[in-house]
Parts: sequence; structure tokens; C-alpha cells
Amino acid sequence: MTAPLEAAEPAAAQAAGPGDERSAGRGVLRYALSKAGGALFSIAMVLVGTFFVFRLLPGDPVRNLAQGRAMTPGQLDLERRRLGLDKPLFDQFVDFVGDTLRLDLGTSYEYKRPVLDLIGERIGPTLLLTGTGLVIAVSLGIWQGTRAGWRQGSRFDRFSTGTSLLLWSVPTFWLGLLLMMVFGVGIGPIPGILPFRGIESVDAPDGFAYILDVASHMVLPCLTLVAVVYAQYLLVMRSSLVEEVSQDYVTVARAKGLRDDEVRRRHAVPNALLPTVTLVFMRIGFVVGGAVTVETIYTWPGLGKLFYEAINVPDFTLMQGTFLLITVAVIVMNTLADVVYHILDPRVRSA
Amino acid sequence: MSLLELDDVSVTYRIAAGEVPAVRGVSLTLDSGAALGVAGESGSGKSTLAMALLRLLPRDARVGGRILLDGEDLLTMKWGRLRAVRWAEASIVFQGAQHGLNPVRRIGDQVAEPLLVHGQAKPDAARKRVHELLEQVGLPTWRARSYPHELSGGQRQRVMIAMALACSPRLIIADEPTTALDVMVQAQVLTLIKELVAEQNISLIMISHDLSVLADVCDQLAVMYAGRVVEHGPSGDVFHEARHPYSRALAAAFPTVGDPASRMAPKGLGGDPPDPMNLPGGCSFHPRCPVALDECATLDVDLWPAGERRSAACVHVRAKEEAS
Amino acid sequence: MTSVAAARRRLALSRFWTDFRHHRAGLIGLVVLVAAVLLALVAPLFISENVTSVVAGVGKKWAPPSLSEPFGTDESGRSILLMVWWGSRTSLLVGFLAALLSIVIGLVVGVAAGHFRGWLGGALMRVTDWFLVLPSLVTALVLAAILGGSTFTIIMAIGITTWPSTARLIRAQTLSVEARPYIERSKALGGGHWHITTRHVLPNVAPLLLASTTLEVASAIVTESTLAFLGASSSKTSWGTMLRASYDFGAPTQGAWWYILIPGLAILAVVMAFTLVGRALEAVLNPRLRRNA
Amino acid sequence: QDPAAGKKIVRIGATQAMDSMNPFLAVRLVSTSIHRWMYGYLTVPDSKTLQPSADLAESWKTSEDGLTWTFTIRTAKWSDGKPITADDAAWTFNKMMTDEAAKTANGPAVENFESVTASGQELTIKLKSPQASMLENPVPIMPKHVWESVTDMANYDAEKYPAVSSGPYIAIEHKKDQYVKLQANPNYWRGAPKINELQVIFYDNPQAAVAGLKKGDIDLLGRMTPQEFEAIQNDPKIEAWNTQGRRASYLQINHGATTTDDKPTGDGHPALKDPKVRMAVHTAIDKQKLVDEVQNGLAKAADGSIVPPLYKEFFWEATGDKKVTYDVAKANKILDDAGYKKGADGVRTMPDGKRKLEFRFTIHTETPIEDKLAEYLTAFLKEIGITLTTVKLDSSKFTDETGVTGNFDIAISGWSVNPDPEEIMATHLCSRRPAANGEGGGTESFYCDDTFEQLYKDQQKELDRPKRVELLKQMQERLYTDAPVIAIYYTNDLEGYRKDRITSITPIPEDKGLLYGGSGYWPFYTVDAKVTAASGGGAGGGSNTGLIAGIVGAVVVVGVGAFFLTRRRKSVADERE
Amino acid sequence: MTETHAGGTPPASPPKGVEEIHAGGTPPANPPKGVEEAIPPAGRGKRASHALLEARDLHVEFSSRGRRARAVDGVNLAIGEGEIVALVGESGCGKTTLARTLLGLERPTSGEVRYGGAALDYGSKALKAYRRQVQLVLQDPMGSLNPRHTVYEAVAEGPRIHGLADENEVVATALSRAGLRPPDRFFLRYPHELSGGQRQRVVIAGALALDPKVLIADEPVASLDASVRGEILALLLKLRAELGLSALVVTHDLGLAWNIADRVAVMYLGRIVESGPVDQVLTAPRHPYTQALMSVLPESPERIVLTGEPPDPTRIPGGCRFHARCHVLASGKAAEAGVDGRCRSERLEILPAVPEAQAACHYAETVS
Ligand SMILES: Nc1ncnc2c1ncn2[C@@H]1O[C@H](COP(=O)(O)OP(=O)(O)OP(=O)(O)O)[C@@H](O)[C@H]1O
Ligand SMILES: Nc1ncnc2c1ncn2[C@@H]1O[C@H](COP(=O)(O)OP(=O)(O)OP(=O)(O)O)[C@@H](O)[C@H]1O
Ligand SMILES: [Mg+2]
Ligand SMILES: [Mg+2]
Ligand code: NI
Repeated sequence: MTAPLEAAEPAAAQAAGPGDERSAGRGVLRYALSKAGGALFSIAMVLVGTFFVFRLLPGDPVRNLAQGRAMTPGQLDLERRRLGLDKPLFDQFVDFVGDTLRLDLGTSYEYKRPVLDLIGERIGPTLLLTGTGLVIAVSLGIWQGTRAGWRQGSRFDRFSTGTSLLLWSVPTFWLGLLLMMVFGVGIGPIPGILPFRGIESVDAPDGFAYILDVASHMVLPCLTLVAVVYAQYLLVMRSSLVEEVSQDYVTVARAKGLRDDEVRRRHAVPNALLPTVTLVFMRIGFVVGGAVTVETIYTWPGLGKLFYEAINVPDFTLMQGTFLLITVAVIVMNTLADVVYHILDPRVRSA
Repeated sequence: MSLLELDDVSVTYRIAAGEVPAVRGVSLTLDSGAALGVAGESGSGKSTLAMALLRLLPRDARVGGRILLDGEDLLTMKWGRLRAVRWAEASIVFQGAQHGLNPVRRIGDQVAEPLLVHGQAKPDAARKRVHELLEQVGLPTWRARSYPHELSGGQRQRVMIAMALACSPRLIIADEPTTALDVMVQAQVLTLIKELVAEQNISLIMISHDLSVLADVCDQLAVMYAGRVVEHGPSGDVFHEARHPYSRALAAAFPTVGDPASRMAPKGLGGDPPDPMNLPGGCSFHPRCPVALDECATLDVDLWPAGERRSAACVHVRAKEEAS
Repeated sequence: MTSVAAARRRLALSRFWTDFRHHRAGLIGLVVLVAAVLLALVAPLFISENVTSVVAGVGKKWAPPSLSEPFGTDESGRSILLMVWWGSRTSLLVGFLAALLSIVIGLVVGVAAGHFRGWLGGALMRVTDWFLVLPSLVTALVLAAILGGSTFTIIMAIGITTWPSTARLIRAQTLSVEARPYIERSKALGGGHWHITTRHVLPNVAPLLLASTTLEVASAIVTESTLAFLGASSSKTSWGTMLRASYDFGAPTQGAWWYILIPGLAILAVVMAFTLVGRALEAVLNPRLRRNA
Repeated sequence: QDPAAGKKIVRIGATQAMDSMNPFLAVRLVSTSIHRWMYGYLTVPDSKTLQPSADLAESWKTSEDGLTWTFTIRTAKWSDGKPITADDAAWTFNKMMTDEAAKTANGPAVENFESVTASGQELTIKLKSPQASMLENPVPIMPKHVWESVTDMANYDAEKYPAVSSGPYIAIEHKKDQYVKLQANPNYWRGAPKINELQVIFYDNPQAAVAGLKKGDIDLLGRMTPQEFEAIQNDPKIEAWNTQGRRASYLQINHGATTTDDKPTGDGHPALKDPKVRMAVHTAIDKQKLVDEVQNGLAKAADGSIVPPLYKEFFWEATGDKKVTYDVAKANKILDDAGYKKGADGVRTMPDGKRKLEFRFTIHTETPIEDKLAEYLTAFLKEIGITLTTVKLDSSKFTDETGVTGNFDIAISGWSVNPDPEEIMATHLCSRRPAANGEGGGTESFYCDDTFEQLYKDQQKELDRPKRVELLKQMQERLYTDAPVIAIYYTNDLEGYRKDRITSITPIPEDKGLLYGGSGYWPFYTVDAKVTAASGGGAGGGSNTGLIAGIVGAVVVVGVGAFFLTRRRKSVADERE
Repeated sequence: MTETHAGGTPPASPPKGVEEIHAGGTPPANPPKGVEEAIPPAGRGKRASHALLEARDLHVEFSSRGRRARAVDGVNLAIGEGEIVALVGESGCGKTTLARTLLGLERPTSGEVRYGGAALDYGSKALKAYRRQVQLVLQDPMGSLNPRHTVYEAVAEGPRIHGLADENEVVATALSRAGLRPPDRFFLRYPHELSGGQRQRVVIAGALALDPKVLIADEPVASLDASVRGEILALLLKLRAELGLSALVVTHDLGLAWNIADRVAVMYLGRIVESGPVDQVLTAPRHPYTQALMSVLPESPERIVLTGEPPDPTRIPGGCRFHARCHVLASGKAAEAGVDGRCRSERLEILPAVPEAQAACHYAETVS
């Protein structure tokens, strides 16, 4: 949770001539391709890693899958053949890669259904929750970070830095429990006013009321997720802005007669945003981790909960499938962030 | 009437460790169309003074005295008025040109920005003006679409100058515009500044620690030491026959190639530069002064007339003037 | 010249201390931290593992905080105060060891990747990048689930998933140190790889490492508790397992807020202390940040 | 508009989610429960005696040799109006016998079937060997006309609504991980249930479920832990339901694990092979204390074996000499007499002096109650000079080591027993031991005892119920005295429902029986509830919508206000250097 | 002979004769080991006896972003014993690269570095031994000192690497030689507690601690205040006088060359285009590039500002490498002399490493 921040190092580049525009475009493409190559490599590593890690499981995988239920030898054999465990390791690996590439993630033993289907059902709520959470966290974090960084040392700055450090140190699940206790269950005379289970009421109304219903269900999980995640963005934005503010061009902008907020809006913030936005994407993995906890606590029917269930059963095919998906998604997001950063920042664009 | 008048300007930084008197009672005047050079070693308060002129100092700096631009005191001016003065009447070229440009915005936009901010042009006209300015500083117009990192150091410095010229100010403050530039490029930039000042009747304050460069560009020279002006006068006089021992040492540090006197005889000033937080008593130069007298340790000498339109802060000067 | 070296070290320490003292938050953090560590260390002198036993010396169940039980008791009548005290040993141990593991791997990989350009550095960087993008909590959960949730496994899982950020940091720092002219000078004086890495790179990286270690410990403690809460850890009494138990035994519905609050606050306090100290250290030791401060 | 208004709805909380809507695949308790409410079976346990009684099978008879069973299927209709015939049942069983995938959930139930045929309403099942528990068949009868077309059973999720069923309820909606909605089946042969809708709402988090019950989000919650139960016990709106449960908890002792070819396997402690040591261990356990401390008194100490007292018919309890009572001195004496000498450290050694009596106690990870139990047992055994160390294993490893490899000394175990105890008895048969290659298994004790085997075979064939009951009791006695397992307590069934919502509900068995935890649909067929008021009295989020909307509105207003305020402030005071 | 400027402050005017003594190549008081055994290759008698450190036909290339940058593109340069040579040129012309290559920090693509008459051996042992003889002083004294090391440690680093005995003694001597007296007052200081000039003295002391024969100084005073520069330059002169130290001073400042160097080499785009004794080259520059460099000095009457982009070592023009920016060619003087064609197309020979004044220019060759 507390990886120290690394600012992007601007690459010095020497270029000449108007033709650079085009070559810069080609540069981005080349960069994107090389990044995509890197991402593919990472994904390949994930595949290999997953295959072997899950082969490290102690005992007989089929019996692991059976979780102690009595199975007839016929069933065991069937299962074994179905899983291709009768083949040599290398063939298994080839099959595994092939299946994965064909998006066949196997069948969940617990749910008796293709893992991909299960994931498909759960991905929507997760995207809704993490998406909303991320949007709120990012905008809040960036807004507050901007204010704090701009007036460094002000009361607002000390307050928000303090709060974010506090939130940073809070274990997500604990915060979730507390929020649930206070706002969901209700404590003492305070009645619990917010729903704290699932994504919608059982007798969910239709139309706009339905949206409100879902929204009300989202309040607590979102709050938990945001509280923990946004602190990071605040700190990143703040330090990034502080870095920018000390740059000479900000003084130049002031000297040009720009108003304080113009200096901030036009110069400091856009520049500070560049590394921040990248970091936002880079920390996607962290958000995913938060989602697992939050979804578990609030019974949010998302991927995180699915993963948690898989861990707890344990349902290894499901675990493997969700793990693969989450990891690949995070890798893809990271790569995108890299490329987007490259498009946005002219300093590295032509490099 | 003089364009700029500094009256007993002082700047003190308040930092955790105490107070740093960076500028201590500087009084100078600048006529319109004139060029003033400010020299002095590192930490003598040159940049601080320059920044104080446009009230650009960080909040922990306290400025005292008066800075009159056209008779208006910049230090007590309303913010709105100050913003209008900034750049439109007095612009500034900063020490490191590399960092004075926003790295992620195009050159053209940055040069045009003051024009738009001060409402001197509509976007279209501004673009034309930008092209004009770039040509004026010897850059091809297509450079307007470049980003700062695509330019060499000299080119960036020229962009800064173009930017400073954008609103046709009457005063340009150039803080070490050529340090960190290559000799050849330095020559180009200096030539450019010289030309502009001569042609456009712009007043110039140029800051450098290279006395020879200043002597070349400016009519007047002020030498600063430990936050004070220790010598002031026409540039040729100050450079060639300095009255203050510090100015003398500074001038001697730049040998004239071909002058046998300086061959195999580098000259310099012994001792360490003063610590602004812990200035020596008396004349702050006395610990390093080759001609210091006993009284220098206790006597704080002010600027003293030292010939025609000249002044210097040294007991020797005072003694001489008093004698004559 | 040991005397010179010793004098220098003393000087450096006192200089560091003077700087550090200016960070009030860091100082408070340090006090909390030292107190927590000391308490954890001396715990066996006063109490024993028995405080976590449901058999030995249990009191009233679900007793709210009172004078005799300042933090109340849990579902078996054990004292929350004593459990938190004893549990701090596991939490801190896991935190420190996981951070140590992560730091050691990160340091070796980071310095090697920064010092040796060429294919070795490139390959190390690729591996690091790969590990870096793995969502750490999720990976740690998988590892803990597969390898079983012993304390050792938890430490491994946390260490393995967190070293890459350290490695990146160390590498960046190594690169920036190696770009300094004094490395060139050292080479010109005849120094080899070993000399340069141990005499120049390591000492320059060390402060950063110290700061990042404290932050890493903080994150390891949180991760441990999260893993424990999500049921991937079966380790001995730690703050995380306490919270898990409070949840399992229905503290929220029992209204036993103290059972949830106290271990959580313990985590919060210690993690916060580590974070504050880490940030203060960073500010004091990392000139880049110092410039901004 | 609240769609729930004017209906009688009962919401049941479950701390598991459905694993599958396909009864051929579903194994989770919640799924099988829901399927029990949806589908008819050949027979169901009688609501009073728990003995098999008619369900879809109106009547049945069996041949002399006990190998042929003929069931007469009731004339009734599927929920879609099609008639229910014996063909449906035959298809269901045949599907399971021929399709490996269809065996997933209830494979063993058809293991003994030779053939199943139908003609009209007559269903004929031929068995390979006699089977007294034939009437306890756990397979729901599926509508052939709907299911026939399913080819890939392993991947069929049966998510078609409304489902075609024959039980009291029809599933009309299933939101994964969220809830299942069941509607009263008007075509149900007993007549439609009293309520309109039964909803099963899934909670991941038991605490949330308990809170939901207290808040009124759900009306009934079963399968609570003692702690959860305590939390609702004093709630005036909640009826706390505390009755005897279906579950027996016992210790599994590695008394010399062997494989089906009688070769020893695993690394069990040799001392445990000695029945005297097992007896001593048994004697040293204060079961009542465990009940009081570990189960908060919400259990019954076991003086019998693995069938809980709920099943009065089959329950056997030791009396007189046979009864093992807690007596540390006696336990010590047994061991002293048997030559297990205490060493200087208070730990006994084997008579040959080679090994100390140091046993492992294997439990599951993440089961706090087992943790507690382990601590108590350790303390008990310490009293008699035996050291116990706890080993925690995750469920798959646990199964492996305690059921296949035999790498344990003492392990925790427990079983929820069906009305007919045959299956749980079967888990102690020789044949359930793993094969030499580690395959098969399903033993609960590695037990292999000739007497026990014989009794089992006898009861299988014994169609006279009282006689069979007697045989089964003898088996329990054998397990008690031989002690391959030591029963420690029978946990209570702990449930709770809202008195203000549920007006009546009949447990099964009707006398102090179970609600959600019970087998069969009886409680939920008989349940009656108040009509949901139009305003949505206290159920779910729907009622809060207005409140929430208000809050959201307020937040928006405050936000906008704050925004403009800061704007204004900014424009006034943007000046700075 | 050294009495006159050993006193610390430089005398007002240079003592007559210093120049002659050093430029003439008086045998050093303590010749480096191995020099005498190394037999100079035949045919280069004069040059070899003069040269202590020599670059022969040195080429250094980098590949940057797919292009080859010929940073050093054929350099012959010799530094005699006790001689101070200044290397001047504009930014990016390869001065630093050449200096680093001479130290063995960069490997030449072709050509060789010779020390004491023998080619440099890049084995790690040999290199280490070589670096006792040839030492480096960098431009930025703050950067060349590890901020975490005290002055003592900074100076002792070399002796420690080379396992010299009597470390304390060595450090103290080196510091006092570098003008930091009394040395023990500085032992425990950190670089940030020193002024710029003092820091540069510490760096120099660090080099001196190894008792080198040659000092390569890369812009040693560029980052120092004008008033301090003279001091450091005087120190270099003093060291030469006291220890017979040879030096290569890389600079872009012709005044500095005039101040202290015996000989000057002007470099342009990876090559030396003019070299010779300082008083000859700087008073009568022959190469147009040198002339341009001279002309931008503030005192000079008329300024020749070179046009065109700064030189790019990835794109070295054909013909004379300077022709694109050459004002002699541009003003038509070359055409007058009839060499303009050659300027554009004919490559120039690499200048040999001789002490006499010479220039690589078609025009200068024809005119003189
Ligand atoms: N923001 C600040 N806070 C505290 N002290 C400062 C600050 N800026 C400058 N100083 C101090 O004020 C003094 C004058 O600094 P200034 O930058 O004006 O010097 P300068 O003459 O421009 O030097 P240089 O030639 O190096 O640019 C120095 O001692 C410096 O340390
Ligand atoms: N490691 C390197 N990789 C790629 N190119 C390099 C490298 N080092 C130097 N160069 C290039 O070689 C050329 C010569 O560089 P060098 O640093 O030697 O110039 P210089 O004369 O010392 O310049 P300055 O006066 O700016 O220090 C430059 O164009 C530079 O970009
Ligand atoms: Mg300055
Ligand atoms: Mg250089
Ligand atoms: Ni001499």
C-alpha cells in the first residue's frame, strides 16, 4: 500500500525540423508496440507462473477439486481425463495455454459452470463498484491534492495530508466493518440507514427508483473503497504539484501576470496531473485488492467476492481463472497507462 | 525621470534556521532606455533583487524599501495593478532558460500567453505576433509548434527573450541569461540582447557574475557583495579601473587574451564567500580584502562617491575622496 | 583512522537527529513505534502465550471495558488488552520479517539492475516489472491459499509480492547515484564494481532504504491483517487474526465494539507510526524531498 | 410502487450462495434445501416421526428378495400443467446411471441400482443388492419433458425461470450471489403454501446476515453459531430457535490406518492402536465442559456415538458400565496399568520406552471453534500425561491427510446426519478406506471391523424397521466401545425468525424440530406470514429508498453549495504571491 | 626554481623563465616507473620522448538512438612531462569524451592511448595501476564529492583503493599540497560545509593523494565563481612547479588557456583542428574556428558569430568538417584563395601530435 512514489523521469530529447511531428507519431506507435510486446511477455509469464504455481498444490489435484466429497473411481477418472491430468506435464502446459488463449478457463468445481461464465456475470458489478469508486477517489484525491499542494503548509494541507495518512494506514476491511457497524447495522441510538448487503434490494423497484436503489447499496462499499484509495491519489497529486510549483516556469507564469488560479489551472495542475494519472492506473492492482475486501464485506456480487470464495472453498480452477483475469487486466491497464502517458507528455513522446 | 528607482530595498528570507538577509539596502536608479548590469558572486543577492522587482519572491521573503516603476511603488501596489504591470511593463528572463518554459506546452502558446492574458491581442493576432517575435530572435516560425525539449539551450533562451518582448515592455530584467550556455551560443544571445536594447529603446537590467560580459552589454554596472551594492558606475570605468577591491578582484579574474601580464598568472580572490546568515561585522568584505585596514573590521562603509557618476563602498575610496 | 570514522558517524547521527527532531509527526511516530516494539519485546516477561488461551485464566465473556479490564474481553473471556499486547509480537514480527525479505530482494535486484547496465540489468528490470504489475494482495492471497497459511508462508507471500517496488526505487536511486560525478571520480581513482557499490551506492541508497523499510513494514502489517481477515492465514494470535475472530464470533452483532475497535486501533496506531516515521525519514534523508519541504 | 406490497413474503437468510440451480450438480446445503422446496422426491421424512412417508410416490412395495421396488407415482401436475408420471422418475434415475456428470450431486444414491423402468404411474427399480435405506432416496424427480433436451449436463446451469417443478415452490428468479425468489406452486399436490413468495437471500458475511435479521431485512436465519445466536437471543422481535440438531461432532482417532488391502498407511502414533489408550483419552475428556465453554452450552454432551438424539428412533446412548464418564484419575490409572510410564516431564512413554505419548491434533484452518476445542483438549490430555499439539490444515489437505494418507493422530470430525443413518454408518466400513494407490476413500475413521461390517450388511437387508433400528444401534455401540471415533457433543440447531413477520411455522419434526436446518420442506410449506404493507414495512432497501433519495439530494445540495462557496472565496481571495 | 610561486598567492606578474623551463621539457625530478624501460617506437623519436600521455589516432563512437555518434573522430594529442595542455572547443565537440578515454573510462573504437610509451592495457589490474599515474578532476566539485563522505574519506578513497600505507599521512600531505591548511581542520567536514573553491581543492587533493604524474581536469573552474577561479588555476601552476605534474585542462574558456596552459588544442566536432603553443595560437589563430572562438571574447573588436546548428556528431559533414559554418568560406575569402572546392569535398588529414603550431584548414595552409 505504501510504495514510495516515483516521479516519471523526463527524457531529454533533441529533435529538429517540422518533420518531427510525424516521426513523433511513429515514435508513439513504436513505443506502444514495444509496450504491448512487454505486456504480452508479462502475460506469458503470468501464464507460466500460474500453471506451475497451481501445480505446486499438495496432493492430488482431482481430490483437491473434490474437496473431500466421496467420488467413485469412475468419477475420479472422468474428472482426471477432463482436466487432462493423465497427460505428461508439457502437454498439459500446452493444453493449458491453448485453452486459456481460447478463453476456456475451465469449469468451476464449486459452481459446475465454466469459469468464464461466472466471471462474465460478476464483472459488471465489479466494474460498477471499482469504476465509481475510482472516479470518485481520483477526482476527490486530485482536487484535494491540488488544493493541499498549492497551499503547502496551510491548514487545509495539514488537514488533508493528516487524514490521508490516517486513511492510508487503515486496513480496508476494518474500515468496512466499522462503517457497516455504524451506518449499516446502526450503533446505539443511531439506526442503520444504509443497506450493506449486495447490489440491490430483493424487491428492487424499476426505472429510476432502481438506480436509486443500486446507488444506495453502493454508498457504503464505495465509501470504503474510496476512503482507502483516494488517500494515495491525494498524496501523489500533492507531492507532484509541490514538485511542479517549485519549477521555474511557474514563477515565469506568475511574472507574466497570470492570476494565481490561472497559473494553477493552466500550468501547474496539467503538468502535475501527468505523473498522477499514470500512477492512478499503475495502482489499479491496489484497487483490485481493495475490491476483494470490500466486496467480501458487503456481499457485493463481483469478481473480488468470486475470488474470495474461490480462495475459501478452495476452488482452484476458479481461483486460477479469476487470478489470471485480474492479473491480465492489471497488466493491460498498466500498459495502457504507459502508452497514454507517452501520448500525453511531449517530453517522452518523441524520445 | 528615471524609469525605475530602487530606494533602500532589502530582502530577508525567513527560514527555519533563522533570517537570511539576502539583499541589504540597495538603492539604484535606471533611466529609460539604459542598461544596467548587476554583477557579484554567487549568493550575493542578485537574483533575489531581480525577483523582488516584480514581487515574485516566495512568501517567506520580506521585502523592505521602495521600488518605484514610473513613480508607482511596486511593493504597495494593488494585486490587479501589479498583474497588469507584470510582463506588460516589465518582463523577466530567468536564470535557467531550461526550466523557465513549461515542458509540456508548445513554445508558441507560451509566448502568446502574456499577450492573451493582458488582452493585447486576439488569438489570431497573437499567433502572428508570436511568429514575428520568433523571427526577431532568429528562430524559424515553425518552431512555434515545438516543445521546449526539442530546442537547444540557446534556442530556448531565445524563446525566453521573445516571450519577454511579447508585450513590448519598457523594462526587461535578464537574470544570467547566458550562464550555462556555450561560448558561441552565449555570444549569439548577447548580441541579440544588445541589438534589441539598442533598437527598441527598452531598458535592461542584466544580471551576471561575469563582469566582462556585463561591461560589454551595459552602460552602467553595479557590483554586489553580500547583499549590498559595493560599487556603481559606468561600465567601462568599473571594469577597467575599479575602486572597490572586490570589483577589482572580480575584474582581474577575466584575463585579456594576448595580455602578457596575465599569462601564467591567474588572479583570484582568496578566502571564502560570506555566509549571509553570519556576516562579518564592519565591512563585510574585510576578511577577504587584500587592502583591509584595521578599522574595516568595525566600520560599516556606505556607498561613497568615487568619481564622476561613480560610487564605491570602501574606506580607501572615502579616504581618497575626502583627501581630494 | 577508526577515530575519524567514528567521529564522522557520530557527527552524521547527531546531524540526522537534529534534522529528524524538526518533524514533529515523525517524532510522535517514533515514540509510538519504539513503545510498540519495546512492549512486544518485553511481553514475555510479564505475560505468556497463555493470555491467548481459552482455557487458562479466562474471565467473563464479552465484558465491556471496565477498570479491571480496560479493553474488555472477547467471546471466551480473554482480556483484549493482553491479547493485543501478545498479538503485537506476531504482527510486528510478520511486518518486520516480510519487510526484511522484501527489502533484501529489492536491494539486491535493484542495485544489480542499476549498476550493471546491459543484459543483466535489462533482464532484472523485466522480471521486476513483471512482478510489479501483479496485483499484490491478490497474488499474496493465492500464494497463501496454495502454500497454506502458516506464518512463514504469509511472510513469504508478502515479501514476494512487495519487493518489486523496492527494487524499482533502489534501481532509480542507484542510477541517479551512478550518474553523479563522484562515481566517475571513484572509477578514475581505480575503484571497481565492489568498491563503487559498497562505498558509494549502498550508503547513498541506505537512507532511502531505511525510509522505505519503515513504510514497507507498515504495509506488511496491514497486508498480514488483511490476509488474516480474508482467511488466508492461520498464524498465531495477531491483530489480524483477532479482528477475524471478532468477526467470526459476531462482535458486530453482539455490540462488542471494543473487540473490533481495539485491535484495529492497534494496527492503525502502529501502521500510522511507521508511516509517519517513514515519511519523516524520507524527508530528512532524501534531498530531493528535502528541497520541497 | 413497491412490488412486494400486499403479498405474503418470507425472506430467509443464507450464509452461502447457490452453487448451481441444476439439482444433478448442486451440493451446497443451501442449494439442496431450495431444491427440496422446489421438487418432489419419491418419499419425504414424515413431519412427526421423520420416517419415510409418501411424497411423489404415493405407495410402494418391495419383492421378497428385497431387490425389486415398485413405486406408484402420485397423479399430480408439474407447475407447467403437464402430468407427473413414472417416466419422469425413471428418466431422472436413468440419467444419473448413464451420465457421469449427472452423478455429481447424488451419485451414490443410484450406485446400487440395476435398472429403473416405468409404465404409466408405476416405477420399478431393480437393485443389485438389498437396500433398506431405499426409501431415503435423496434424488429430486425432474420433469423429463423439460430436461430431456439437456445434453451437456456438466455445464448446464438450469437458469430457466419460472422453473418447472413439482414441490411447494417454483423458482422464479435467481440473481447470482444475491437471492433466489420462489413463488408458491398453485399446482402443488398438497395445495399451495400459505404465503405468496419465499425468498432466499444470500449473505457472504454471517455477521451481516445476523444484522439483517435484527434489522428486518430477512425474516429467518438458520445455522447460526453459538455466538451469533447469543446476539439475537434477547431481541424482543426475534424468536430464538434452539433445539436439538442434526450434527454430531466427534474425534477421529488414527488407530492404525490401513488401505483396502490392509496395508498400514500414514504415520499415526502407535500408542493409539491400543484400545486402552483410546479409552483413557475418552475418559479424560470433560465433554460437559466442552459443551459449556466451546459451544456456550448450546449443545448436548455425547454419551453415545455418531447419531444425534434428534433421531430418537436411531439414537443410542451408553449406560451403566459401558458409559465412559469423565474421570482423570481413572484415565491415568488405565494408562499406568497398561505400562505407559510418566517421565520426569510428566509425559508418558510407550511401554517399550521408545516413544513419548505426543499426539497431533489435526483441525481445519479458519475454524475458530475448532481452535478453541483444541486448546481444551490439549489441557485435558495434559492431565493424563499426553502432549497434544495442534496441526491446522486447509480443507483439501485435511481431507487428504485424515481420509487418505492417514498422516494424523487425532483429528476433528463431524457429520450432519440424515434421518436414515445408513450413510454415516457406511463411512466406517472397510471398503471406504482408500485403495493402495490412494484412490477412493471417504472413510471417516479408517475403521475396518468384522463385527461392524456384518452388522452393516445385516441392516441393509433387514426390511423390518424395528429390527433394523436395533442393528444400527449395535453398530453405534461398537463404535463407542472400540473408539475409532469418540463423539464429544451434539450441537444444537440454532435459528431465529422474526416474530413480527412470521406468524406461524411448523418445525420438522413437529416436536422441537428444526426449521431451516431440517430436512424436507415442511417448515416452509407450513410457514405463514403477515402481509407486506404497501409502504413496505421494514423489509429490504426498498423502504429506505425515499430516505436515501433524501440523503443523496442533501449531499448534492451541500456539495454544490460548497463548490460555489469555494468559488466565491477563490475569486475574492485568489491573490497571493 | 619554484620559490617564486610556492608562496600561495600568485605573483602580480609571471616570473620570466617559467615558461621556458617547463615548455622546454626539463626531465622531471622523479620519472614515472617504467618510462625508461619502454622503448619508444622507431620513427617517432622526438614525439615519443616528449610525450608522457598520448592519444594516437583515437576514435570513440557511441550509438545513440540507432545512430552512430562519432564523439571523438581521430585525435592525436600528446602531453609532455610537466606540460599543461588546454583543450578548448564548444559544447558537444567531444572534449569530455576524449578526456575520459585518456583515463580509460571509455574504450576507444580505434586508435590507442599510450602512457609512458606503452599502449594502455584495459585489464582491470593494469587499469587500476594506470589510474595511480593519471588522475581526473571534474567540473562540478560538489558533484564529484560524495555528500556522505567527509573530506578525509574523500581524499583517502584513492589510497584505500590502492592499499597505500600511512593513509593519514598521505591524506594530510595531499590536503596541504592542495592548499587546505592545516589539513586536520578539514578532516571531518562534509562537502556542503565547504565553499566551492575549497571543494575543488579537496577534489584535487584526492587526486594528488595517489601521487599521479598527469592530471586531467575537465572544466575544473567552470562552475566556480569568477573570484575563486584564479586561486584554483594558481594551484595547478604551483603543483606543476612543485611536483612536475603534467595536466590536460579541458575548457571552453580561452582566457583560462591563456592563464595557465603551455599549449592549446582546439577541438571541433571530434577532431583537433588547431594546436600549438598558447602564445602563438591565441595571438594569431589560423583556423577560422579558432578565430571565431577568439572573436566572441568580450574584448575583441569584431564578433564572428557562427551560424548554423551546433555540431552534431552523428552527422559529420564531408570535406572540411567545419565548412558548413565557416565564415572564411561564407565570406568568399576561401574562394578568393581558390580552396573553396577543397573545403567542401576534400577531407583533411588528422593533425599529428607535435608541439609546433599547426592548423587543419585548407585555407590556412594555402595562405601561409
Ligand atoms: N527561497 C530562499 N530561502 C532562503 N534563502 C534564500 C532563498 N533564495 C535565496 N536565498 C539566499 O539568499 C541569498 C541570495 O541568493 P540569490 O539567489 O539572490 O543569489 P545570486 O546572487 O542570484 O546567486 P547566483 O549567482 O548563484 O545566482 C543566498 O545566500 C541564498 O542562499
Ligand atoms: N555515453 C554517451 N552516449 C551517447 N552519446 C554520447 C555519450 N557521451 C557523449 N556523447 C555524445 O558525444 C558528443 C561529445 O560529447 P562530450 O561530452 O565529449 O562533449 P564536450 O565537448 O565535453 O561538451 P561540453 O562542453 O558540453 O561538456 C556529444 O554529442 C554527446 O551527445
Ligand atoms: Mg542568481
Ligand atoms: Mg564536457
Ligand atoms: Ni615552476
